[in-house]
Amino acid sequence: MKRVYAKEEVCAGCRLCEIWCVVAHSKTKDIIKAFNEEFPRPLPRVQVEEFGSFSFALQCRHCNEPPCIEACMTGAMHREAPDGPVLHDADKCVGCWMCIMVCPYGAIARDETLKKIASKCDLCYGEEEPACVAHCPNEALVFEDRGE
Amino acid sequence: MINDIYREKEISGCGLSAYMDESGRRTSGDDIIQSIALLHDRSNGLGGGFAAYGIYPEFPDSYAFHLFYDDGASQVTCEELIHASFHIRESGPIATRKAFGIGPSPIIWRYFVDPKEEILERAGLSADDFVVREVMKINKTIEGAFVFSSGKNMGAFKAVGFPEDVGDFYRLDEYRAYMWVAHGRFPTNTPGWWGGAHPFTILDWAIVHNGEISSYGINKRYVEMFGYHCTMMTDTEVMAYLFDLLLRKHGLPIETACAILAPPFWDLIAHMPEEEKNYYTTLRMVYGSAMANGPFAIVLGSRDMMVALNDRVKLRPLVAARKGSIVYVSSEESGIREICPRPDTVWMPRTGEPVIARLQQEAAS
Amino acid sequence: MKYVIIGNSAAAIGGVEGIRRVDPEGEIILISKEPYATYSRPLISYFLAGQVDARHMAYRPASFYRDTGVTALLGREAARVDTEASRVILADGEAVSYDRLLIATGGVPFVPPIEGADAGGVTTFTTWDDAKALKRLAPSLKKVVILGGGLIGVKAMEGLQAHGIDITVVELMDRILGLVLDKTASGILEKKLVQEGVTLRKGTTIRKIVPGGDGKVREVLLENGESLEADHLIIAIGVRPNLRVAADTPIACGRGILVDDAMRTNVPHVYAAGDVAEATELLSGEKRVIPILPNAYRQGKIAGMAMAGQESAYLGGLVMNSVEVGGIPAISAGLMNPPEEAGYEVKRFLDKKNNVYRKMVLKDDRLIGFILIGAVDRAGIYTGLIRERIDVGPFKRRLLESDFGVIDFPRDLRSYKLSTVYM
Amino acid sequence: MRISAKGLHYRTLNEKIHHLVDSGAKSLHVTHVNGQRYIGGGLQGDIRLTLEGVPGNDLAAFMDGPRIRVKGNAQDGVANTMNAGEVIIDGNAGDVLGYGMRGGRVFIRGSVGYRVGIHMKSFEKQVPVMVVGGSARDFLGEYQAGGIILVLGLGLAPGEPIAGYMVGTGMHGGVMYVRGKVEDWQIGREVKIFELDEADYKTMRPHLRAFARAFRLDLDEIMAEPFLKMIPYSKRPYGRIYAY
Amino acid sequence: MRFSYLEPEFLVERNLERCIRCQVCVRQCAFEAHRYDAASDVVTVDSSRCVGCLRCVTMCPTDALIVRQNPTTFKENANWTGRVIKNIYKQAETGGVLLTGMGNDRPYPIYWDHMVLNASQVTNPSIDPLREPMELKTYLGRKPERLDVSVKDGKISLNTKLAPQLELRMPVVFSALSYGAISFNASKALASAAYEFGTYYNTGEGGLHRDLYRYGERTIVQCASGRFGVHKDYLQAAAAIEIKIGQGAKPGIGGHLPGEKVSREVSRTRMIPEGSDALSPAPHHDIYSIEDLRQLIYALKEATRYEKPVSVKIAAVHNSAAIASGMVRAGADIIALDGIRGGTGAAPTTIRDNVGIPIELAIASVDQRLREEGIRHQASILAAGGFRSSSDVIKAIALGADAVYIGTSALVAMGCHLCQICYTGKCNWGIATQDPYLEKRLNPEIAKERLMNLLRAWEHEIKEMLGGMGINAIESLRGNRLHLRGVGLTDSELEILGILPAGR
Repeated sequence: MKRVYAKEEVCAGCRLCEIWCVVAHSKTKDIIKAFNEEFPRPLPRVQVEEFGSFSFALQCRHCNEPPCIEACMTGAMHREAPDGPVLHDADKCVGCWMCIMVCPYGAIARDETLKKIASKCDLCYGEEEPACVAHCPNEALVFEDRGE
Repeated sequence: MINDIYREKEISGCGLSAYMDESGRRTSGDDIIQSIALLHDRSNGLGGGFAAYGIYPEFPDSYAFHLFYDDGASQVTCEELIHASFHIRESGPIATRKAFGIGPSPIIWRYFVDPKEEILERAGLSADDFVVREVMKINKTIEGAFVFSSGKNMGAFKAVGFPEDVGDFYRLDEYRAYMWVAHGRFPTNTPGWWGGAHPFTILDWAIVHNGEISSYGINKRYVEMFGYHCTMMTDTEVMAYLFDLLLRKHGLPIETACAILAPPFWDLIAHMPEEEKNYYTTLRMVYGSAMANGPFAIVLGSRDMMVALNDRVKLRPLVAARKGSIVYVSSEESGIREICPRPDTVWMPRTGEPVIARLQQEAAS
Repeated sequence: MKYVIIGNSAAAIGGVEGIRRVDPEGEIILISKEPYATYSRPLISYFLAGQVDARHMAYRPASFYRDTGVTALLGREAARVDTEASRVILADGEAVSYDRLLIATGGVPFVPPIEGADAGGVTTFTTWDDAKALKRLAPSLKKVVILGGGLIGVKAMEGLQAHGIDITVVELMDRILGLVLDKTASGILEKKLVQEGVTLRKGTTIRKIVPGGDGKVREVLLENGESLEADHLIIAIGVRPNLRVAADTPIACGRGILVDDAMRTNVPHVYAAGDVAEATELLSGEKRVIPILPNAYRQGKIAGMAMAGQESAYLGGLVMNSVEVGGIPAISAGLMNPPEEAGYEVKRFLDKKNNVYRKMVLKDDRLIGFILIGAVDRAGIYTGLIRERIDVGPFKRRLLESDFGVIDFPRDLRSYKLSTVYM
Repeated sequence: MRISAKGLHYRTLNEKIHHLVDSGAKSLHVTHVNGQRYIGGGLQGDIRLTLEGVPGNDLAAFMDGPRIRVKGNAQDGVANTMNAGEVIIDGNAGDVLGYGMRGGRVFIRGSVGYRVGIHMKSFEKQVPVMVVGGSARDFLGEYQAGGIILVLGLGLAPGEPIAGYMVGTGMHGGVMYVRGKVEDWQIGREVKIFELDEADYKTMRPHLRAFARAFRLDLDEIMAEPFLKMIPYSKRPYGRIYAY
Repeated sequence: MRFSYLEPEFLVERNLERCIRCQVCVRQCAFEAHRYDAASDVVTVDSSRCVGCLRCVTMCPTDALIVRQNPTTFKENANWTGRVIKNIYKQAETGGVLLTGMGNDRPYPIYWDHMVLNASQVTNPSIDPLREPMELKTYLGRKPERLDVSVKDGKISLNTKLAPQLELRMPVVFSALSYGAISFNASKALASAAYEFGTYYNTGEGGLHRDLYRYGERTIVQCASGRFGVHKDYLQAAAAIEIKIGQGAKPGIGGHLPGEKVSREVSRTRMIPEGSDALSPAPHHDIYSIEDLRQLIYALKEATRYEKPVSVKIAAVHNSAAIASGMVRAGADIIALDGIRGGTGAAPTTIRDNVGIPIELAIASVDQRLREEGIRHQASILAAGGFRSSSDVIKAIALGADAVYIGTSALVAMGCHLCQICYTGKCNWGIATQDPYLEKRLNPEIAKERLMNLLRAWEHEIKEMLGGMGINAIESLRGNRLHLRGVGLTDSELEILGILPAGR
């Protein structure tokens, strides 16, 4: 399946991926409104990890055998198709953090802004290209099928 | 005439080799050709030349003029001028042979001349000064004529080609001299002019030079104040005039002349004893415009002396050696070893420290 | 191929999904004692608390059995397995034959032999029915005693707290959640519980249950001599593998049904998974029962795939738990209370003010256990380090940092992680 | 194997040497060398060359491994940008010896010319070493960025200085040891003269031992005279001349 | 630091209505001109730190930033301009040499802009390069004066063996940009673009990083005065070797890579210790004269057994023609000339702005001189120094160059914004830096594509212009000055350029 891959050697650490992720998951989808008018605003589902000069953007890897789905006690974590993205049903989630406990990438966040739920990348499900990839100025994020 | 500033200075590098037998014993040109041939790679075939001292014992007191003529017309014009000012003791073509790599040659003529006394008196000049004036006049005003040697009992031989071929062309194996100076040239510009080869000579001075004088512009303007005309736009020419000025006109000893051309740094002067300090300080103050800046190694020949000198920071190579009464200098030690495999001593002269060979008095007389 | 699955929780569902990944055609029959379509067992405390309604109890969508082509025999109990004849005998006498059998019967609550335990108002808390019953009673309850400060007890307590009931937890160990936390971690949570009005009795247990006139519990007497008034008692000491169907069969059992790394029992075509199974434990390599949901699902899936002919090795289960007490999240995994002996390296970070605590247990530069209290956000990274037995030597000084992440991995590992997909 | 260089142009001689080396020769003795340039230029491998006579300029330029013994004097540009190997010269050597030399060693029994050891540098395990038996002229160790230069002043004429002017000017790495007197005004502004400590002797000793062995000299006699050491003030001699 | 009299050079203006406080600008400015004030949740600007690189403007997702020249002016003075006054302040405050990066920015005449090209009308046909062959292939290297061909039994055989040559798909080569002055990613982009496109790049005096050896056949390695990274394998790996004598941006002076740019990788590539200054002396200390140049040329030829052309690069100066002639005679196979507008990572401003001559005049005089001396065929002319467009290139070819080196254009293609602070090592575009945090900003893949796009675009434009002149092979334009005319040039400029005024 097509996934987002990060190339840390060219990640500029600008965090535009996080910013555009927020926009993509905002109500208005307008960057200025999303940041200046929407409260609370969604959490970015991609996170730039940074240490010294190193950085890269990390989000859900949409594993083939997702530990989060295995560990999810409510069935909120799920896949709609065997090669589809790992999605999260906020309605079903009770915030038990089992997914957080097992995600080896630390790619799931606690979103407690409205209701205690997990927050993760949905590959901008339905869009041709995830917002983070589309807006990465340095092609440090690529969306491609590596046959995995 | 175009102003000089629009003319470009010729730039060249080279190899050089020379020796002098202080005893006055004369040897054929074979050795010097062999020595400069070894330094083949230091030249590029666009100029080679020699100066030889003691070669004309039959006319020891006449000025031996060597001239290039482009054509017969220039020879006629020039000879008129020579006739007007000099008694020609003898004249004729300089003997040459066909040699590898030497192209079509100009007319090469030799004259043994004495200045006419009455003209000297009218001009109020010494014979040497008069000769300098006349040589400059020919070189500057007569199209197609060029005096490339004008000393007594010595001569310069030069051409476009590698020096070993030039030596062969002029049949230098048939001359015998107590001092030989050779030069292989690596000009950076147009070939084709024989007069551009080294050595450059004026009167008895013959000079070969390796390097480029960055101070050329001011050195030239300095000697021009004393009546020299730099017609050839070469570093060598200006060096020759500087020597002529300092040694002949200003009467300075050769050591002083060398110290003017390649003076010590102020730092070194500061650590000298008081008297020396004063001497060098004064030299630099008075003769600043005569300092030759930039890389050079030169060999200066004159009737009784051979001087080799390096620039003040040793930017060009120079090696010296002595074997008995013979003093050798060359750009490379191999150039000396080629003709003197086992010298008594070999040394590398210091910056600004001249290598001087002097003809012994009895030999000179 | 005909598959039969006994059970209807995570392991059983994992089994269905495992089979279907390999074999979209074969017949699957699922037998469950409980009458409900598969529901999330851990959600019963949320149900009790009223945070989750019946509709949201579903572990899988309503169309699950239809979508996966499963014949679900709900409310029908499997009584025993006839391995000779390859069939399952139901309590109602019906026999269901199988080509492949998965036993995923889970666990049963353990009720110790306490005097008076047969009194009314003494229940356990492991099924939806338990939760439903308790939820019905809740408005009438004033004081509830919970025996056991482990995960089930704490869950029950949380469920009941929502109803404004006075709760006392009786725990034999010196701390609550003793098996999954250490003293410091438990201390943080206990302090919070006490603030919220929960009464804790530690280092003691119930000696006797005293019923009232109505035959229902009225008072419990503790070993320490104390007497606690109670109108309900929940026994939450733990669960044990439900081995009933394996009884009197050649299926080898220890504490649970012994399985290999493909979840095979010693009897051909019979598999077991989940809380009933005794499978390899990751760190020790020994067989252990680890009754937690992620293990159950994975074992079920591995079993299902193996049953359908595609074997994938089980790397071993890992003890891990995520629990939240009084709004403070806590996650732990692996060996969090190493023995005193040498060879273990323990790193701790404590921020009492903000209820943040991190503890890492290492051996030979491998992470083997951790506890996170408060800031649990990227706990899975540690779990992954344990699971994959990664040499943390090069970055172990960073383990406790609040911004520890994949970025701290050595470059090769990091690029491997970023350029490949997990499993 | 013996070959005569008499009358050979350098290109012919060097092609001959390359050819012999390519066909497996490990040791070559070249007689009648006089002025042939680039001997050993770019040569690699474990090869020994003995040269009788005066080899031409750029002896051992870009050389990477071979060992050369010169039975005679050498001219300018010896060991230019040499990477590894050894050059031992029984006589004197000319100017710009060891320019940009990065490894290997050069021993000169006699004296050397101007700008010797210029821009010598070291890199990782490569530390070039140059030992001069006699004296060195101006600009010794100019721009020196690494490596070790030793000047011993053996057999100097009375009053003959062991080193010239501007010693170590622009030096920003490595070390120079001089067995004799160098005045402050003789050295570049980037270097400073120090006394030696034990570590220095430890550094020098193996090289001096090898030098003494190469020329059959008495090591103790060499070590008996006092040395002084010159090292740069900083690795950044020109770090402060700009207006940022 | 004491109070400075220097006013900010730029003003950074932030549109607060558009600013979303995402802090991309804060993270992207290596000069810390932007700062986030968490307490009041605003991003503030310190304009005095701005160098005008426009990184923040480009990266701002809401176009909330504008960077402008500071409009504040000194009192009008034709002599004492603001630039002059500011330089004096700077020097009075530091006592240092003014440093700059990139090429000369003074308004010297650009002769390219005073030359126009010819096109066919009526008397001969122009050619449509889209449909007809249009050859730009160029070979650099020494050519013999004549060929020796013999006929035996009716079979013609060629007896002359040509000296080694460089084959260019079109006459544009990436000029010397050393790893150290530029980042590894920038080097890699140049190397891979040259490799894929079919031209060459030049290592400068930065050595050859081991990861770039695979582009060796498209690499010109430099041997400069500091001899950094020069060893047998380095020479062997390359397609050609260039002896760098001088550089247009700083004729007559050496280079100096400050220690802080000598990272571990740079150190390994240059083969010098980490963190030490890399000083390239002004001269090669084995070249003080023309015959010494010959000595080094042949030392390199000997070391590589005459398998690689040797180029010699000089800054264009007054007597370039004479020097070039000497270089050819000294054995140089390629003469690289770098004009006064040539770029650099660091040069004293006064040198950059005042030394050297424009490349147009140098090409014209060198080409003319070599022809007069009959040695033009012995070496190719590779011209450098501020080539900005395909028309500059084609005019250079018409004047007499064989090919041109592009440096600044290549950097601009990669993202350089010409803020001229390369010497600080803090290039916000990841080009002129060794800071690993900044270096990553240049994605070598993207940069390679951009470089190749530029070359493709120029290639196409050159073909169009050639076609217009009715020429279908670049060699027919090379040195063909009849296709050039001057506009607004003096008689002596026309004479030096060897072209007629437009209209004649």
